Amino acid sequence: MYSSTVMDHFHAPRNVGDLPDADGVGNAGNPISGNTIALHLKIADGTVTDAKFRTFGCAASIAASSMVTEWVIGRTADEAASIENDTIAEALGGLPPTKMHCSAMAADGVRAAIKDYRSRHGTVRKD
Amino acid sequence: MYSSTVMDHFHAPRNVGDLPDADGVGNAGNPISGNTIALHLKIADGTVTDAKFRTFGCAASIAASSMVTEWVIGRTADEAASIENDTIAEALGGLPPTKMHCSAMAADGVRAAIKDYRSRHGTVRKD
Amino acid sequence: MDSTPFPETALPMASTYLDHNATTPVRSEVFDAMEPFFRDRFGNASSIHRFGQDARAAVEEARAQVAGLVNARPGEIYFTSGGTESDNLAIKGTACARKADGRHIITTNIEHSAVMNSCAFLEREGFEVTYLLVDENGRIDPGQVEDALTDRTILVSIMHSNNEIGTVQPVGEIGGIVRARGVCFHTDAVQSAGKLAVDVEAMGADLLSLSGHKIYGPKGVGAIYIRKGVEIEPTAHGGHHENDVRSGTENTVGIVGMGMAAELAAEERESEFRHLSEMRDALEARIRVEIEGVRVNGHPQRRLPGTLNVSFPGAEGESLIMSLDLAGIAVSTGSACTSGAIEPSHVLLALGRDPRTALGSVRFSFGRDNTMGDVDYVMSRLPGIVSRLREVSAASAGQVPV
Amino acid sequence: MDSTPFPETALPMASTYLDHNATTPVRSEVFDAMEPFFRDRFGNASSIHRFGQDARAAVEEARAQVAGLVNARPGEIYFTSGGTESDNLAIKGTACARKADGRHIITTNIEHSAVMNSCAFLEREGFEVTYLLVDENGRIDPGQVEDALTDRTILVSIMHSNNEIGTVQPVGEIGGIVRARGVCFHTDAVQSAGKLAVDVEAMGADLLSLSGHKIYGPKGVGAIYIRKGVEIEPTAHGGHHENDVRSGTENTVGIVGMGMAAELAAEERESEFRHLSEMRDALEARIRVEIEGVRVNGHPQRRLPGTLNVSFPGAEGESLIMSLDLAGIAVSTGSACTSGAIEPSHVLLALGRDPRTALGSVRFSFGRDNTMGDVDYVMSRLPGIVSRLREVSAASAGQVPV
Ligand SMILES: Cc1ncc(COP(=O)(O)O)c(C=O)c1O
Ligand SMILES: Cc1ncc(COP(=O)(O)O)c(C=O)c1O
Repeated sequence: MYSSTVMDHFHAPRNVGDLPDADGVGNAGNPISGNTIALHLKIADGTVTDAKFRTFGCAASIAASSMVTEWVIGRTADEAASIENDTIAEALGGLPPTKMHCSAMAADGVRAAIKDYRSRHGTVRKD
Repeated sequence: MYSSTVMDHFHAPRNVGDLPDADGVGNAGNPISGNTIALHLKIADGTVTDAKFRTFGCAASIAASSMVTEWVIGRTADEAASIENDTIAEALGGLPPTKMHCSAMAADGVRAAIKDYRSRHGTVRKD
Repeated sequence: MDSTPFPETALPMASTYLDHNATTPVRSEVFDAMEPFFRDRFGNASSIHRFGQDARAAVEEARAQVAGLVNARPGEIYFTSGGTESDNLAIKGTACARKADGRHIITTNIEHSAVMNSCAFLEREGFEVTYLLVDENGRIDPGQVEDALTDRTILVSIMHSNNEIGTVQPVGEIGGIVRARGVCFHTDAVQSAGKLAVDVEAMGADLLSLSGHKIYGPKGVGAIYIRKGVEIEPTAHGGHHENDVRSGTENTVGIVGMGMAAELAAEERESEFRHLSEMRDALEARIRVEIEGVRVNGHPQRRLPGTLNVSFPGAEGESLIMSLDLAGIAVSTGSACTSGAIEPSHVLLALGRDPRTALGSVRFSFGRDNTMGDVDYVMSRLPGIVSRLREVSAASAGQVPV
Repeated sequence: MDSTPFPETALPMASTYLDHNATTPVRSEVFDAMEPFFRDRFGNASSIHRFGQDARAAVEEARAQVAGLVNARPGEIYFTSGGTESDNLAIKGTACARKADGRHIITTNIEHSAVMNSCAFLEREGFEVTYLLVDENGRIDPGQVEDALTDRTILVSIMHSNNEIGTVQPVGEIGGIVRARGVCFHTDAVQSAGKLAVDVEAMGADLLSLSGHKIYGPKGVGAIYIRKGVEIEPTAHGGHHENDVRSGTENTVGIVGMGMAAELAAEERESEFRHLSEMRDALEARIRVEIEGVRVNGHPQRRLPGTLNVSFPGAEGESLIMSLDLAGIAVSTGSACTSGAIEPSHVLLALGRDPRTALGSVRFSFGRDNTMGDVDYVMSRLPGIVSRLREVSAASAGQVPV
């Protein structure tokens, strides 16, 4: 069902937690009846320097959350904001069709965190 | 499916054939699309002295025909005429429900042969 | 006189089984493939833990094997409980899904009872069914189909090969005509698999039925091919199994067995065709020479390789079968008869046989374990049995009792 | 990073299987009973020769065995392809046969998807369905049924015991009320067989569903009890098998296996009840003590002996199952999930659980091969897994992300 990369990130997720002094926080998912992610980013000079997540969800959601923290660290805010939905799925070695929404949720978390960062720092763009 | 008595009478039917000088001939069954019996009886002093049959039909029909010839020999015409439909089935050690019509056909053959005998000998009764 | 049931349930020592169109034994490769799934690999294919994932992988492998047999994609194969369910699903599933488009169905007068009685059910529910009449060899002319199609026709169901007489229909031509009109085409290929090429593309089939136990796989499992994009209403609703086409916990053992049987059937089809044809042709030739007044039913050439249906006027079918059975030879009257009541076969009547001739018919159907020795053995017993029964009925002397 | 599929199809060395409500392995007595029917005794039960008669005798013996399990007469038992088909046949077969009398059906909001989706299908076809609401333990009050019955009601379908939470319904009382009104009463006893007394007379059932693979028999076979005199329209039309209730060549192997499984289930029911209860109660007690904030779902007493459904708020179900699976423990979220999509269980929502709590629930279901050692093993891993997943979601710290 899942690739070994998914299983690895699920079993030993990277960057679980919160960043109390986060520069951007992104919440995504369905808090009533589905998976949710809270993604915390530290951003310095327009580049993501740290990321942590908390996710309630299935194995794919946790793995995608873990993977997205690894992916985002070191990228510029612009790069991060333009993340594609399937970037994470590909990095995970693929996801079953019914689980693609999990990688989408992780990507949504990144976009929301960058938006939050920009709004706090007065750099919101029209998008 | 069949009792061993049925199988015995089917495999080695008694009294197959015709009686060219029969005193009564009974035909029964469905000549268009089903089983048929032609039963020939010799009757002396009101008692059946010989019986032969020809039957086109399934194993149960052949066994019932064979059995009915054994049953009828030695009986009076009156006894024969009052044969019950399930007499033969019982003598055969039972028949499957879907095969009860085979013993009924053999009994019909007996009744028809007695009727034929009586009509030839002017002893037809109201029945 | 006692009434001990006879025959005993023990099988006779030596048996010549010539009833492969009724069912086949599970071949050992198939049994070996199935065995682990009873106890060790017993998971529910819908469970997420590894017992489930293991079963899922096996089911998907079997799907690919069955797809290979009929030149389909794995995603177009759905497992069912057998040929009967596949036929029901194809016909009633299409009727239910497309009833808004029209309520007219076309089929033939020699279909298997699963198709025939599904159509009869739909007639009771207000559908109109056209039963095309076959010719004296059991064939449909594609022109008949063309003529019968109307604007309200939603489905044409015509079997690839007939279980009783073996006649093979020109389904490729028929499929072309039907699909050109945007109508759904179903063919029952239950008897063809493993004996003839079955290719959903060449046949132009939208729906195609298969059964496990006719190809040395297990009973209780079958498959239906549903062309991508063709919609049918499920007949079994439930847990959305089989891509929501057929619910019910997957019969992993049966599915794995059917998969293996399908793979082997595809591999061995050509050699099997030769083997079966040779035995059938030899039996047919000897019966024609050694028994008087016989009539062979079905198309002389366009016929399943191992099937031989013969009428022996003057001898009745069940009596023939019982007599042959006592001699250790297993054959049937055509379709396995479940009611026990004797009725002339609707297929033989469709060929124009009179009812009594139809009643006196036997189907010999060869299989992979038969040999020419079986032909010899049958011919050592059959002529005597036929003449004994003709003697009992006196038909041989022209004295058929009336 | 590679994308080798994981987990591998090979099963782990040591496994603790606690998913018996999803499916059970075939027990060895059952396998031994089935084995001869694959190759030696392979006849078609509808054939008249002795291969057929031999198969017929075996099928009828199995029918008597299943009848014995539910206190029915053999002639009231019909074999199907599984519990799903039995449920479909009961519901759609009754609806079709009795639609002239009315088009109203009563069921509950916690039925198995086979019942639920058969009812949903009938709603699309113009029937009206009342879904009775269970209480917080999953029980129906017989008075609810009484109140819902109308002059147009033709069928009441209420499961005996629930597959997810194990709650047992008062079907005896319900059956009495329903049959007194001349309405047909169906109960799904798929999960009850072998664990609870199942008696069609005591239940007042007209129709009752069973499945082979839940009682250590094979998958792909089930049975339906149909009280003598109750008429239903078949869902599989064809060669008039099973007294014209369910056509399709009899799955002799499966039927023989189901028969043997039924006989053993009846024999061992009481000791099995004790064995399963003991393990379930021990696990329940330890979970309540050793893991914080759990909630047990289902009726505390009126519940299947081996079933334990627990919500672990803050941990998500699939993650729990995957983590347990990596530890060699096989459990499920309730109903085996076929779509792969995550949706809160309709049964847990029916009890009033909020969707997130429902999503964080696990069903442990014990079987005959489990031991107290399995309870210990689960408790050596489960607390750590729950707290790790709560840590990932932060719910344990009250920081559920929104
Ligand atoms: C042509 C044909 N279609 C359908 C079936 C039904 O298949 P099954 O026996 O698997 O129900 C059969 C065999 O009985 C058959 O010969
Ligand atoms: C209560 C209940 N009914 C019906 C079914 C369906 O039975 P089967 O899996 O044999 O189709 C199941 C099991 O899946 C069940 O638990």
